[in-house]
Amino acid sequence: MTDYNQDEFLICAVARLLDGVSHVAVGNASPVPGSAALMMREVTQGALRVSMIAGDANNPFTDGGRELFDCAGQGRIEAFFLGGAQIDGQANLNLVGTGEYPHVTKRFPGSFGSAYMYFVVPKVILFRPEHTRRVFVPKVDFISAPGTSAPGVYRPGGPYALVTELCIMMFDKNKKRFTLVSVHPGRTVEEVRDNTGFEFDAPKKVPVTRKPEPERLQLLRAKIGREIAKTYPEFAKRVFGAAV
Amino acid sequence: MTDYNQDEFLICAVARLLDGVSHVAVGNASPVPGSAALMMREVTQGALRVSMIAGDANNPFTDGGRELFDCAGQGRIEAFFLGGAQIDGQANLNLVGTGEYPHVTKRFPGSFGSAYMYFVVPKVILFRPEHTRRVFVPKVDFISAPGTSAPGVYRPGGPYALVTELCIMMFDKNKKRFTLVSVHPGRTVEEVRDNTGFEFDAPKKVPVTRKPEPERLQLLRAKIGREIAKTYPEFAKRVFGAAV
Amino acid sequence: MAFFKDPDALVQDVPNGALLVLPPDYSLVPMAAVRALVRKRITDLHLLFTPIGGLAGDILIGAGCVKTLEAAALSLGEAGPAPRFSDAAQSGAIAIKDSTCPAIHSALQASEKGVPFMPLRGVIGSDVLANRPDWKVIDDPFDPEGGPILLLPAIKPDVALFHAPLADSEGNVWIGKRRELVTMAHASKETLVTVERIQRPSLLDDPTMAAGTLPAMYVSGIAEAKGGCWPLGLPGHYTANLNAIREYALQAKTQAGFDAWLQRNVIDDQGQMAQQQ
Amino acid sequence: MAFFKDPDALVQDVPNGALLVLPPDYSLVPMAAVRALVRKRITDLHLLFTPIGGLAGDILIGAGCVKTLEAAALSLGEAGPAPRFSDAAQSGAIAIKDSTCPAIHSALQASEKGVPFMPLRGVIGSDVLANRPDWKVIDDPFDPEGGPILLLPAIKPDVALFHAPLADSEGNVWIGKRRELVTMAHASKETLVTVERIQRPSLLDDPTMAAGTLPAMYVSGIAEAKGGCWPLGLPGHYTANLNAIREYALQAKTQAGFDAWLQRNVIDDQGQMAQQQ
Repeated sequence: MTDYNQDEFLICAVARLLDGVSHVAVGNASPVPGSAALMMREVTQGALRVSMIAGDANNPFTDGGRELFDCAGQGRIEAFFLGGAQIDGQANLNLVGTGEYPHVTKRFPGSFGSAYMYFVVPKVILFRPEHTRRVFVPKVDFISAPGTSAPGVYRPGGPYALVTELCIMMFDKNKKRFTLVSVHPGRTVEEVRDNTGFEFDAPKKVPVTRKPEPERLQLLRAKIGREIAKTYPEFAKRVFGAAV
Repeated sequence: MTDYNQDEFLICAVARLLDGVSHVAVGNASPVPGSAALMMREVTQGALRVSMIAGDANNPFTDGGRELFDCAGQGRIEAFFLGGAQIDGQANLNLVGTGEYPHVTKRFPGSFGSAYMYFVVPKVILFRPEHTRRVFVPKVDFISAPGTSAPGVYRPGGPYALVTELCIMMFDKNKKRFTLVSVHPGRTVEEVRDNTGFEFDAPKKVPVTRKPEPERLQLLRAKIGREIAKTYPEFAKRVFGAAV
Repeated sequence: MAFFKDPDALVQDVPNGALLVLPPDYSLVPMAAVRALVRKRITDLHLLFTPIGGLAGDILIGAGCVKTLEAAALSLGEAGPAPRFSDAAQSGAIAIKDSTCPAIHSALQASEKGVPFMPLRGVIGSDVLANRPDWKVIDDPFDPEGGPILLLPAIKPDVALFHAPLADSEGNVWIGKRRELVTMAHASKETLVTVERIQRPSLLDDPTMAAGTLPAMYVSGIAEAKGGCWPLGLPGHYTANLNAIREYALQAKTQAGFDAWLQRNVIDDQGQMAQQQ
Repeated sequence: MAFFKDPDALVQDVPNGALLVLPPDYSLVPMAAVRALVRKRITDLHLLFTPIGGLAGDILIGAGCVKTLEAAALSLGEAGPAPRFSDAAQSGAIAIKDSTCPAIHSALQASEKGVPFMPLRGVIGSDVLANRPDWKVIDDPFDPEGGPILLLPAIKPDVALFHAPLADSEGNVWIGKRRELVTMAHASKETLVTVERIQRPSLLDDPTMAAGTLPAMYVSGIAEAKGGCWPLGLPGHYTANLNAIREYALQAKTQAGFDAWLQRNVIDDQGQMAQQQ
């Protein structure tokens, strides 16, 4: 039980960020956040409500594609996950393209609901495993969703934390900066700095991200693998293998 | 077949106003307009679409109470029926109360959807059997829905005709006045004037409203009575009696 | 989401002064729960109908539970005018925010969508608008001529209350095509529901039922109440008892008659009225 | 409402230059009808997704049918980026109106409700907004501080096109819980639907089915197309064929590869592709 793979590690890291949350929604193509959410639902004995958008399993929505956004606008969704082809130090997200829009050099799928969810969901967790200077840039080429807003703009929501393959950062809305709070086992602060294109704060001594809790790892393999397989069968097979 | 009752007469009078209409909606508590609409659907072999709001029969709406209004706002409803505790010569409707609002001397149920439907449905037929100076007043005490609007106000809809126990009037939007177009058999223009509190236009010689067409009367009794009974059983029993 | 033993327990925590939203008489009216509200002697309600009221509204007004009423209309339908409402309007005993059907639908949709207002066509030039200082008319920013358009502020009820045919043990509620109930629940802080029955299997597991299901995340409390719409009807289950409603309309013509009716049918009844169906 | 013999007949009158709205890949995508549009060599489409596009969009773009695209995103999901879309965006071959999911839902709801615009929270400060000269930000008239709020103009598509499991002989269409299709139909001038099958009894006569039914008054044309979503899935009927989609993603990496794929799977296919499921 002390052995774990990268996905299991990240699932447990994300799960801790959901501590105390009452309702988390999980968007499309989010197997790791989805597994973390389903695990925390189990850990909290259902005190955490999980609403998956993808597929029919654990998907409570019955009012069409708009319901996720309406629900978030009503203030009923406390946590959500976003990513970004580029993310900068002010937590601006680019999901559209690099280069000078509209003349993009590399086009990505598009902003999805980020330009809205980032404003209305209190705890948006940025999940972006690839930790490189290609992703974490000084300034995004296109702001799909801004990390912060001017005073007077309605904004109950925004960035909460960032989880990558190297570390966890938390976002400070007042300072408009990320703070490195832990580096994953075997990684170093230097490695994080080398691979991050923006400045961030860090304590003098940066803790190591906790390894997966054994009882959670067990739960994950025994039960959550089967549950996430309903939405992401290939992911479940790859990560939890024979256990599913 | 030359004998007919008052309701049958009014049904046939209203039905003629639906000539050429493609979609009529029928609100609550409207058995005579509803019968006229269902009869015309039969006469036109379904070219007239009839959407009833009351009950489940002939009620196609599945998107909740708002759908009637959304549908009208989309321009999909060509004709609708309204009434009024008071109606004045500019076709203003009062469904709220007499006296100085909010200190009403006599309170009526309320404006329902009139303040909206009157603006967006091209042919609103005012159906108000009681033809008295109590109803047809010089000026309504409360405007639930105005008969006309200032230039610049979005208004594809408005009053089309008025059917009472005495006569039929058509409304002229430009002149903002009613014109008497026919008096019912046995009634006179003087009787209409005596019982109308507002001025209206009239041709020198006012025609008599056509009696029910025999083939329509037959259709009504043979088939429409049964159909309207699904929505208004007591009305159908009273008007079409044993035939239903 | 919690299950309660009966309608009285379900509504016990609805506070005096709450903004309460109820369905129209053609929908799923929670009559048993409304009688429970009267029995708990709730007061100062701000009562909203989506968008027109009937028997439930007249009873709450007659019983002195209502401070303000917002509706597009209130009547007993085929049984005629609503006597306690008419009296209260004429005496000024309650404050009335006269509205029009789509304005209420849109104002609830504004809360559903988390926006501060919704535009609506029509209404301009009416005395409905003239008496609503909370509504605003602006020049349409998308109209080159700048024609006027009405904006309605969002309405966010404290409590939505309705009856439904079926719930499941997860708290999902089947409302069929009565989607004004979905919007009411989305727009409200709390939603309380009485149901004919509660089944174990999840409504969401059946794609046919899921299409007409309000998910549990919008539902605060559920209580079983067989005949919960009675004497109004529940399509597919029971029809309205027109005689009972006409009897009410007759009795309630005077406050004394209403009071006697209330004592007999609501206060003494202790929730048993519905069983008479 | 008219019935057509197949998807090719159904779409025959969709004009070049139409504003066409399609569902997202998680809904009921009319792949058979999209192939029929390609076969009729439609051009200059203004293509809108409610709110994100996938395979259907990439094929229409690759086949040169699209002039402008409005969507919150376009990708092949698990099969990766949409290659023809990416190329067209990078080369500037199509004009793209980048949006965000709730903006498209709201703009369609504006048409559904017959209002000229709808407000939306968020979006302010984004480059999505900066690149949408058709959107307006006003001071919220209901906010005492006058904070800014976004207004989205109504979008009224010429044609909505989707696939559904079931229709009836009156032209009612069962869409289940996929209510974005209802809003698409309400908002559009014409709605064309392919279905797995057509039944005689009215869907509206069954209260359970009625809850998930789009009434015939919004439907212009229906054609039967078994496997009409294929190679995408139709929940409860067939799952997506991921291999076929991955094969497409691979072939379509170049325009030449796409052209060959199109010739083989769409042009030569004459509507038979779906039968392979």
